[in-house]
Amino acid sequence: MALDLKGILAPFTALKQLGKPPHTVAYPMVKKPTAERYRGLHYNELDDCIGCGTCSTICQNGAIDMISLDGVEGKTGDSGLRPRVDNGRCCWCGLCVDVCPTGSLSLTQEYLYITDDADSFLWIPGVDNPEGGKLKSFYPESNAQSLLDYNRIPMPELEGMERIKSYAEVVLGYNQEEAQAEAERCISCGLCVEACPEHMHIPEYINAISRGEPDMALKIIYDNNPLGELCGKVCTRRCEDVCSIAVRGEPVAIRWLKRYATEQANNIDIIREILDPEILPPNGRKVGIIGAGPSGLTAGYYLALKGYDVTIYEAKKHAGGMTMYGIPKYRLPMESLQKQIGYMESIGVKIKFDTKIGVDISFEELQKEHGAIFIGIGFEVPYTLGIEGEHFEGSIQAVNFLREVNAERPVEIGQHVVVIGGGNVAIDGARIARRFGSDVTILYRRRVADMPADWEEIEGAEDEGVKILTQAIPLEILADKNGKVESIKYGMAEMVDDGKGGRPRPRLIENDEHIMPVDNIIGAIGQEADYSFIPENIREQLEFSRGRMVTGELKETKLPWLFAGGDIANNTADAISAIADGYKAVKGIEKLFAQKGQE
Amino acid sequence: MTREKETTLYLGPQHPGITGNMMVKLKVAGDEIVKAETHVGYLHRAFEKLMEARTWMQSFPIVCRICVPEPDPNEENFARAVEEIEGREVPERAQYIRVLVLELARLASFGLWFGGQSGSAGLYTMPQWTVGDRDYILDLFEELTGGRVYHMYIWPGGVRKDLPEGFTDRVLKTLDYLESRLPAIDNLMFDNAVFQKRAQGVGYIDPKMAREWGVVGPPLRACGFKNDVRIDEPYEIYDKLNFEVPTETGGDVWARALVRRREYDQSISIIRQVIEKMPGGEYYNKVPNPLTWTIPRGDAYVKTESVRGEFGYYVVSDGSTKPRRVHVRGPAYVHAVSLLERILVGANIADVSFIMNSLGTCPPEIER
Amino acid sequence: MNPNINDKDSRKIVDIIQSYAQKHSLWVLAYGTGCGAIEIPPTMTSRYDAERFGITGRPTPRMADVLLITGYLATKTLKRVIRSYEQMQSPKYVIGFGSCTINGGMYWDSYNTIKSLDHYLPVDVYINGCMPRPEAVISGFVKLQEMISNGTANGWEKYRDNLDLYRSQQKEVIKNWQMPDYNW
Amino acid sequence: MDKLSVEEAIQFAIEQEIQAAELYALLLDKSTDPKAQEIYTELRDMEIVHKENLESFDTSEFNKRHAEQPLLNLKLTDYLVEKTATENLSFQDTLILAAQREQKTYALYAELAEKFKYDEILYKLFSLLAREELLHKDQIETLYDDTVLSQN
Repeated sequence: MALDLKGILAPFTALKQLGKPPHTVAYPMVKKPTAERYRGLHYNELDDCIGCGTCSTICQNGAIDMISLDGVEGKTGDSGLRPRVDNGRCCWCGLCVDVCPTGSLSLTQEYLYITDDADSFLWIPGVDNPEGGKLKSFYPESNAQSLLDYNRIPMPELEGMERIKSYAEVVLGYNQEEAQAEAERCISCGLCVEACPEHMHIPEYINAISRGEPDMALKIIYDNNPLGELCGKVCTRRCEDVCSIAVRGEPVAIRWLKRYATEQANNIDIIREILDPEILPPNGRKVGIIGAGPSGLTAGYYLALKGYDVTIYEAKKHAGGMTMYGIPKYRLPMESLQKQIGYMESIGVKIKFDTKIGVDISFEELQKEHGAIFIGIGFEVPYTLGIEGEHFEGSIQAVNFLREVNAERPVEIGQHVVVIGGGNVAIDGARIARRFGSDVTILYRRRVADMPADWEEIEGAEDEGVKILTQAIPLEILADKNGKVESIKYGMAEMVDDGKGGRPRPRLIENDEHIMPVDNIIGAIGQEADYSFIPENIREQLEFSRGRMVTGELKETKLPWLFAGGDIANNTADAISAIADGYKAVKGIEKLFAQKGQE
Repeated sequence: MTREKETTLYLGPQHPGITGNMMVKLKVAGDEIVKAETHVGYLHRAFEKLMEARTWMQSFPIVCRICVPEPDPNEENFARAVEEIEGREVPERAQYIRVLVLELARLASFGLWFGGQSGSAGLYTMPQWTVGDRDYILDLFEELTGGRVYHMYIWPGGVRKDLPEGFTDRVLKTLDYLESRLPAIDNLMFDNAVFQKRAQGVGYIDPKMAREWGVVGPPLRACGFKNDVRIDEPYEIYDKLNFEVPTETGGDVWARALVRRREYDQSISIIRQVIEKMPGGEYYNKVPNPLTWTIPRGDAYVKTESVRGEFGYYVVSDGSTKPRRVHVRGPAYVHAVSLLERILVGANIADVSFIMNSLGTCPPEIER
Repeated sequence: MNPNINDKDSRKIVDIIQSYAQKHSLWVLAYGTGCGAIEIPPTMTSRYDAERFGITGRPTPRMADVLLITGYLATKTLKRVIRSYEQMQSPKYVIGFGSCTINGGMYWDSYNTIKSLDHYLPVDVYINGCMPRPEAVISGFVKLQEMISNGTANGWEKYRDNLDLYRSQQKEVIKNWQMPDYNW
Repeated sequence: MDKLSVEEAIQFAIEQEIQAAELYALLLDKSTDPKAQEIYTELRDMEIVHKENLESFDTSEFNKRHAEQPLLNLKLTDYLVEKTATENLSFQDTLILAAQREQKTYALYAELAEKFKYDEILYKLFSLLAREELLHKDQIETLYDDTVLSQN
C-alpha cells in the first residue's frame, strides 16, 4: 500500500501562515483608523458658521434644520441659527460640506453612534462633538473644491486714464450672459435682506435674473424701492458686506445685478409697461414733502400709488437731492435719474421745483394745506475743517464743488489739489478734480481700511491716478501774500484704540509736520442739516440728538403730523437708508390718516 | 417515469440562497422545477420618482444606491448623461480616475461573486477568502472617496477629489496581492472537479435565446457573443486601453464562471494601464452653483458595462433645475425576472441560487 | 422567563446565567432586507470575523435570535419581516441598521418605504450610518450584548405587551393583511 | 493764592464748575440751532453734576477716587481754530469751544498742582481735577471725532 505522502504533508502547509501578520481586524480591541477623507459624523465650527442655511437647502434628505442655540447671538451677517443634523436622515454624502460658504461645516473620522433610542439621533455638530475639529476629515481644502463659485464676474469698466477725459459713466454694465452667470452664484441665504436697510427682496430678484427674467426682477425691485436704478449704480450695498459668499470669496455683485435689471427698462414707457402699477383712485388726503431726495421721492411714490395727493417741494432746479447734486455724473448719469423721477411724475407725484420753504412758501402755510408733512432735507451744509487759514481763496468744500459741477456751472480748479476726508464725498471730489486734469491727493486721518467710502470707489480713484495719503491730519492752510492758498501743513497720526471696540482713532504725533504745496484744498469731512426753515415754535417741540431728528419706528416725530427721514433721521446717511425711511414713513402716514378717519 | 405530484414551493424572500430580497415561486415535481415565477417589489424605493423632486446635484448622491454591490457605474452613468445633455467637458485626468474607480469596483464586485457562486455550491471557504480580500479594495475606496461602499465620488464635471498622494502605489500593491491569491482561488474553484461537474450544463442559455431576450454582460459573452460596451461604444478612455473581451460558447453556469474569471484578469490589467497612463491636470470641471444649476432642454441615453452587463441611463431635462425623467435600465431586470423563469425550468431546487448567482442577480437594481 | 427581567434585583441567578449564554451566541437571521446587507458579508467573513463574538448567520427565523433590519423597508418587505420576526423564538432582538430605519434616511419622501422602524417592530439597538461600517456593526452587537447582560434588551416583551398597538400601526401601511395571528 | 486749604481748593473748583454751567446756560438761551442747543444742554447738565460731585467730595475717599482710566488725548484742540463764546455758534463750533474750555481748565489745574507740589494732598487734589478735565475733553473730542469728522 503506497503511502499517501501528499495527503499527510499538505495540512502542514498551514504552518507557513504563522509568521504572517493577521488578516483579521481584531475590532474592538484594535481600532483601525478611518481614512483621512472619511465621511463620518458632522462637525461645525460654531464661531465661523454664519447660519446661512445653505447646508439645509442642499440636503436632499431634509436632514438639516437650522435652530437657535444658547450662546449664539444673531448679528449682522449672522442669522444666529446653527445647523442640526438628523442622523436618521443623513446619508453622509457631504454635499452640505461642499456648499458651506464659510467652510465651517465638515465631516469627521468619527462614525460610531449606537443607541437604543430612536429619538436621540438629532445631532448638533460642534455642540455634541466639541472636540470634533481635531478629527476633521471631509472638508473642502480649497475654494476650488467647493461647489460654490467664489469669483465674481468682472464688471466691464472704462480704463482708468480713459475715464478722466470725460464724465462718461465708468461702469459699463453686465450683458445678459454676464448677469445670468453672476446671478447664478447666489445661494439665496437671505442674510443680505436683513442687512439691507430697506430689506429689499434680494434673493428673489437675483433668482429672477438667473432665470433670464429681468422684467420680473424689475417688478420685485419696485415692490419696495422706486429708485432701484439709482441704487443699482450708487448704493453703499451693505448687502454685499454680509454676503455669505464673501466669507471666502467675492460677494455676489448684488448692486450690479440690480443695475442690470433696472437698466433693461430704458425709458419711462417701458417701465410703466413692465410694472403696470395699480394706482388707487384719489382719496383726497394731502401730503406735503419737503425735499425731493431719495427719502422724499420714495414716500411720494408709494403715497401716490395709494391715491394720496402728494406734492414735493424742492428748493433746487432738479429733483434727486444729494444723489443729483452730490454724486458725480460718471457714477449716476443725469438721464438715469431723470428717467426714474419722470416715471414717478407719470404716476401722479407732483414736484414743485425752485420752491424754498420759508422763502417761497411759509412752513405754516404748508402745515395748513396738508394733513401730513414729511421732511427729507438731507445733510447739505458741510462741516468746516476748523483749522487756521480756511478762509483763504482756493479752500473750498467738496459738496459745493460737486454741486457746481453737476449743475454745469463754470468751476476753476488749480493744478495741485488736496482733498481732505475719506468718505464717498471726498472720493467723488477727488475723482471729479482728476477730470479737470489736476494732480489730486487725498489726505485722510485714518487708514485706507477705515475709510467709510466704498472700496470700489477707492480702487476706482486709485486707478484714475488719485494719490491717497493716510494718517495725515491737516493742521494749517498757508497762503501767499495775495491771500491765495499756497500750501497745506499736516501732521502724521498714530492710531489709538478707544477701548470701546469702535474703530481706532487717530492721535496727532507731535513734531512730525510736513508742508505740501497746493493750489486748491477741498474739504469733505462731513455734512450737517440746516433746520432754520422750521419755525422756532415747532422746532422747540421736536427732539434732536447729535444733529439728527429723533424719529420713531415709522419715522414719526413728536408732532403727529410731522414725519422725517433720510440723513436727518438716521445714522447711516446713505441713499438706501433714506429710501427705507421714506418707505417706513408711508406706513406711518397711512396709520396717521387711518386714525384720523376713525376720530 | 411516472409523473410525480406537483408541489408549490416559495423560495424567498427570506432565504439564504437567494441573492437578495426577492422571491421565486416554484412549482416542483419531486426535485425538478416545472414552473418558476419570480416575485419582485420588496425593494422598490421609487428612485426615478425621487429624482424628479431633487435638483441635479441632489440626485447625485441617490443614484449610487440603485445597485448596492456595484454603485459606481450608476454614478458614472448619471454624471455622463448630465454632461452629455449640458455639453460639459470632462478633464482627461477625471476620465482616467473614473475608469480606475469603475474597474476597482468591478474587482470588488467579482470578489462578492466568487464568494456567492461557490458558496451556493457549498464551497464555504471561498467567501472567507474573496469577500475578505475585497475589503482591501474597499479600503482603497475609503481612502480615495471617503466612503467604503457608497462612494459618491464620480459626479457631473469630473470626480470629487483628486487622488491622494501615493494612492496609485497602494493600488498596485493591492493588485499584486489580489493576483497572488488567484492560484489558490483557481485551485479551490476552477480546478475543482466537484465544482466543474456541478456547474457544467446547468442554467443553459441558448445563443439565439440570449439575443432575443436581451441578455447582456457575462451571460451573453458565455454564449459566444463578443459584446461589451467598453469595446462596442467606448466611453471615457476605454478606447485608449488595450484589453480583451473573453468569450465562451458553453452558455451554462460554468461558461459564465470562466468568462468572469478571465475578466478579472483583464480588469487588473486595465487598472495597471490606467495608472501607467494617468495624466496630470485638472480633475474637475466645476459646475455652476448647485442650487440654481439648470441643464438645457434635451435628453441622453448613456451606457456602461457594469460587472453584470450593460447599464443604461436615460435622462430627460426640461431646462429646469431638476431632472424631468430619469430611467434606469439595469441588466438584472432582464436576467432575474424573465430569463430566470425560463432557465429554471428543468433545473433542480438546489440549482436556483446557483443559477441566480451566475446571472449576477441584484434585486435592488431590478426594483430601483 | 421572569417578566421583571429588567428589574435587576429580582433577577434570578438562572436568568443571569441564561443571559450570559445568550449574549455569546447571537444567531442572526440571514435576511438581507435592504442595502445595508452589503456590509454583512465583510462583517461575517475573514476580515472582521464576527464569529469571534458568537455571531453567525442562520437560515431560518426559528433558529435565529437577532433580526437585522439592514436599511430601508419597502412596505411589501415589512410584511415579510413581521412574519419572520413573529416566527422567531423568544428572547429575540432587533437591530436597526443605518439612517433608513431611524427616520427614513434617503427615502424619507418615498411612497413605498416605511420611515420609522420602531413604529412596527420593537428595535433594541440602532446603528448610525449610511451604511454602517463593519466596525459599527460589531459595536452594535457589543451594545446588544451589554443590554442583554444587564437585562434591558427586552424589546420582544414590549412587543408582546403592546401587540395591539404594533398591530394597528402595522396594518396602517400593510393594507392586505393576510397573516396568521401571532401565537405565543 | 499762595496758601490754600483743601476746603478752599475744593470751593475754588466748585466755582469753576458753576461758572462753566452758567456760561452754557446763557449760550443755550441765546442759541437758535437745535443741534447746538442739545450740546449746550448736555454740557450744562454735566457741569452741574460735577459741581454736585465736588460738593459731596470726601477727602478720606481720596485714594479710592483716583482710579486710573486710560486717556485717549486725540489732541484735536491743539490745532483747531480757537472759538469764542458768542451767541449763535454752530454745532461744530460748540463742540470745539467746549473741548477748548476743558483744555484750559485742565491747564489751570495742572499749573496749580505744580504750584502746590509741596503739599501732598493739594497736589493730589489738583492732579485729580486736572485729570478729570482731561477726561471730559476726551469725551468731547471723541464726540467731535464721531460726528463732525465722521468721514475724515
